Amino acid sequence: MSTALAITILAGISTLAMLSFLVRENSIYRAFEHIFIGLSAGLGLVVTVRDFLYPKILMPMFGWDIVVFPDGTIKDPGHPLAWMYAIPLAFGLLYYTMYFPRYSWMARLVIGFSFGAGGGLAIKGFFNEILPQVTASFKPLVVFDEGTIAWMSSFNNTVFVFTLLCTMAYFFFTFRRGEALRGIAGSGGRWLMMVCFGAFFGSTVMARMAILVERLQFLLIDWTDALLKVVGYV
Amino acid sequence: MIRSLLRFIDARRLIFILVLVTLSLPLLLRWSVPPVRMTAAELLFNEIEKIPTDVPGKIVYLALDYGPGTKAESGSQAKALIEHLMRRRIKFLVTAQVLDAAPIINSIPDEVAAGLMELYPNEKWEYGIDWVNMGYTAGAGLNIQNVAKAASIPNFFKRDARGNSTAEIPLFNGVTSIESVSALIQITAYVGTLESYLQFFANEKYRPIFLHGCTSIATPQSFIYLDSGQIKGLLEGIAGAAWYGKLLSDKYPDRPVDDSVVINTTLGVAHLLVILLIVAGNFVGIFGTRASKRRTDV
Amino acid sequence: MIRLVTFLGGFYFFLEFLLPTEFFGFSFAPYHEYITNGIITVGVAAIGLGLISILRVHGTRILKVSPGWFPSTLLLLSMFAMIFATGNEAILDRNDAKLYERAALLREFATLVAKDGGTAELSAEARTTIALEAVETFIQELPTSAEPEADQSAFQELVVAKTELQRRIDSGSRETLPGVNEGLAQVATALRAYKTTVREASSNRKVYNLLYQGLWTALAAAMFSLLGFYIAAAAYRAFRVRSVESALMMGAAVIVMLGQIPFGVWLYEGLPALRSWFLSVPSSAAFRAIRLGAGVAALLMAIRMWLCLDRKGGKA
Amino acid sequence: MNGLEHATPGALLLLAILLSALFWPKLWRYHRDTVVLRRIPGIDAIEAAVARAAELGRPASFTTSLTALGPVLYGSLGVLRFVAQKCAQYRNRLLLPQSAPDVMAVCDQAVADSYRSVGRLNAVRPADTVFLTDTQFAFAAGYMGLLQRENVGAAFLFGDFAAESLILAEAGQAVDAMQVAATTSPEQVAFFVCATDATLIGEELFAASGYLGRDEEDMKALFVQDRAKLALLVLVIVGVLLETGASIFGYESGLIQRGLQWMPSFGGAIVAS
Repeated sequence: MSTALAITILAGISTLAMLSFLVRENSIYRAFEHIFIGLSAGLGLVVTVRDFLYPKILMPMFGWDIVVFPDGTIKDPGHPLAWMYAIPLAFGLLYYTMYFPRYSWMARLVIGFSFGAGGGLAIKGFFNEILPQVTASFKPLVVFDEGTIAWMSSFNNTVFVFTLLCTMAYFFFTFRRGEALRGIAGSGGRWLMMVCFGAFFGSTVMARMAILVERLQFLLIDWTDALLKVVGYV
Repeated sequence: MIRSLLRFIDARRLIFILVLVTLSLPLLLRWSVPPVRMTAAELLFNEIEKIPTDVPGKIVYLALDYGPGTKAESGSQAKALIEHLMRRRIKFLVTAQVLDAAPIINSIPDEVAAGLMELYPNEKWEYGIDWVNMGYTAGAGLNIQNVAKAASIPNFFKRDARGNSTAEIPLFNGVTSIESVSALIQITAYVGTLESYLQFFANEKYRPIFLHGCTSIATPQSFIYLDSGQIKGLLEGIAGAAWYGKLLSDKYPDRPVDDSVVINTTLGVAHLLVILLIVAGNFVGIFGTRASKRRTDV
Repeated sequence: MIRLVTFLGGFYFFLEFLLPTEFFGFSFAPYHEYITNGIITVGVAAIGLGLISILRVHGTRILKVSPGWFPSTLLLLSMFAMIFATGNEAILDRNDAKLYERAALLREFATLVAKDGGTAELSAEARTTIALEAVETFIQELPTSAEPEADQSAFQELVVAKTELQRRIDSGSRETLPGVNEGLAQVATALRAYKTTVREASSNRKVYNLLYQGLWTALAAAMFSLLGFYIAAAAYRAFRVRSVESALMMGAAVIVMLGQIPFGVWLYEGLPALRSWFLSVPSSAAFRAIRLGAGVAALLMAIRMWLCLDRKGGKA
Repeated sequence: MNGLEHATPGALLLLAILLSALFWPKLWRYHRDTVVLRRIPGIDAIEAAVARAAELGRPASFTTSLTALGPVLYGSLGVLRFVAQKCAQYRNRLLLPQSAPDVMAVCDQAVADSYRSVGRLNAVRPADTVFLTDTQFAFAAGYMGLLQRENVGAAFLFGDFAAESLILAEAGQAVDAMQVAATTSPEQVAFFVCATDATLIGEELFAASGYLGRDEEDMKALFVQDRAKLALLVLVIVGVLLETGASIFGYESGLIQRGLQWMPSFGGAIVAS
């Protein structure tokens, strides 16, 4: 049987195994679940090495990226300081001290470092991602179109801003006594949020069902065809 | 035996069975209800109709940026559009900026061509003459910018996804820079991929017309671009694809019922089922045969 | 100590953000990629932890033959199979790539010599001979016999290109270098085409495809499709009119759903437009509000992480 | 406007305002007694869930799904510590399905610390930290299986989630576990609301650990978070008013954007955002 056919058959079996969970957790599901995890773990490992560790770190570190012409003239000298990658690599290896209680404090160093880096990045992230969204919400409540008020877009902007403010107000946790207004705005915001969640749920139904339909098509048409082929084949 | 079975099929499993059945039936019976009229899709159709076929050295740049996950929605769109291009003998190159699209863009035109040649045995659609696959190219916006700025698109790509050098591909005869691209058609399930084309796929003098197909979730954002005229036509999810198929069938009556209409119907049924379930849930809730498990609390 | 290291961890990114792209002639730009890679490396170094954990949990389970030993065996087997198949593919890719790069380098060198002849140390002739010899050795290393399962015609093309190139070398001089260059180009193309067919037919590729397409992709897609069932179940359970909130949620959901299916317009033509409005105006506003709030909270959390301001949270 | 790659005076000013409450609480007239907390139902559910699991004698589970090392994870860790402490006190197991090695290390540390803090460090079971994988749906598959086989009584889902959210939540539903979810990704909240018993929306995730602790420091943290948000709210209002004015009186719009992007040139280099 051809590889393509084998793949289709196997894919169908895998699909059914996963869907069988809907009936109840069973040994077949369990088997394929573990296979799935195993494959992913293996894949992740190789991909990390193939796409990052080898080309970006090891090659420059050991100068494997230096290119020389046949007559000995150097085309690409690589980076002189690339060997310094050894430092973060060694530092990262401290993670493994967590298995030795006596030295596990070293692991805390790395973890601390990683958190620091995460924090530093996030600060930049705020200005890079959140800030544009802030400024993008500066919508004029009244929009003019050749001198006349464009009612629709004005209305939309107003609703937009109102929803935005109410929802933001909902997320105030602390307040001084007698700030009732914020409470009212808050509950309003909560209702608007619910509308938004409902709407999003509705629109997601399409995407999810589309995926299911695609799988069913595969099972009912492609896979059954493949099976018939095999039967005819044997 | 039967009683134990009934006990086994609780509300939850019953729902699963219902979903399975209600989705499988329309698929198997190829049941199709007439799709809803989609004006945005008609705009797209007319744009394709407008593209001249007699001018040599003109191609359509077809970017399919979706993975297996949205085959039902984006895939149907791609099939319909490719069929239209092939029927009108408009030469096109297909490419992708997301990796999971790589196998798809390789197979889809072949499938469509095979279907057409089955329908018209004495006509022929060939790779390299009617279409060519440039494969997946990394670098997203940056790469797109390079294509747009390249003096010659074939030279820029050098080799197609099947390893032949572009110099030997007949389709590229007379194709030079982006000015040879009459239209860009981008079908995606990923946020930001259209934006990278809108930003970068043009040079100082020329910008091809942009046509776009998106998943139903993304329609609101895409409509913004349609209103602003940045895109000249839009396929909205499966519904758009279905209406496009209808338009094709109107123009080519010998065309068999295509998947998109069936899928569209199936999805419609699925939605009705979900709505039905909501209603049923409320009945159960009110007439408390089995009161809801615990109060869901935000 | 930990405080200090943590601070250092974030310091670079903060500085990089703080300083403009160019600050009195100094700029991070050339180093940025390297430093970022370095910091990523620290995290990547932990990759073994996952492997160790897996081997520990499942290894012991297998050795002790305790319940679930069989799935665990499958897990380890499939993991190693995937590592082997994918790794092997990667290595083969690398080796092929090396050949192509070699050809490209030779071409570049040929053009170089043809253009500006000799250097301080070497005369034009010497360099020419070096170039030609290099090409010669390159030809020697090319496959001499076709792999049985590969595409024979592709191999024939390669042979043709090879002999042509050989001819050009034999009558090679600095003037004919461009011709040699051209020949190299043809060889490279033919080589790539041939190699592709070899790889396609290789048993390793077959195994890889089985694992990757037959199992991995299919399993992922199947899991994804479970959502179709679950979303229905969730709808049945959750959208019960208990309060204004759940009523609003349900109403919005139903309108949007009706707005995106053919049957919807039978009830009311305006539904699609209404759906689009719901999604683009109130929804996006509320989403943005949530994002903004979370963003600010994250910013503060980031600062506290970076400066170790609190005893709680993830103090390492 | 595009994001800012590098700081501008305007951006720094904004940063200073947002952080002012953190470094000079007095500036915002902070005083512990004046702070009243709004009730967040989800918070109370956390403790209830742990207790329920203990009563039923079924293990609890805490997952951050695919959340990477960063503020969101940091925020969730506070809750993880609380849950771990309670589990230690109730002598109950706590399962930690993990997706990323470095995150796993962090969570292990956190759990170990909290067990130590109640003097039961020896009760930590390394085997309960289950490393699955960082692939979205493979992780989901593993999680489903784990919850079923261990018959989990309480499940906590904290962090960033994507499409897998509903799968994880339904896995809990299937074993009738009491679930508390918290996510900063609004797209997923809807599904958690539908499938879990309590959902913390957006920044409530960051506030959660504060609510659980309720000591001086927590109060301050919450206060700071709120004041920063208040500043942002005001900024939005001002921005909207300016734009409205611009469209009515026709002066040029986008003043704030330009203010934020304005950059003096250092060493002759003009810097655009």
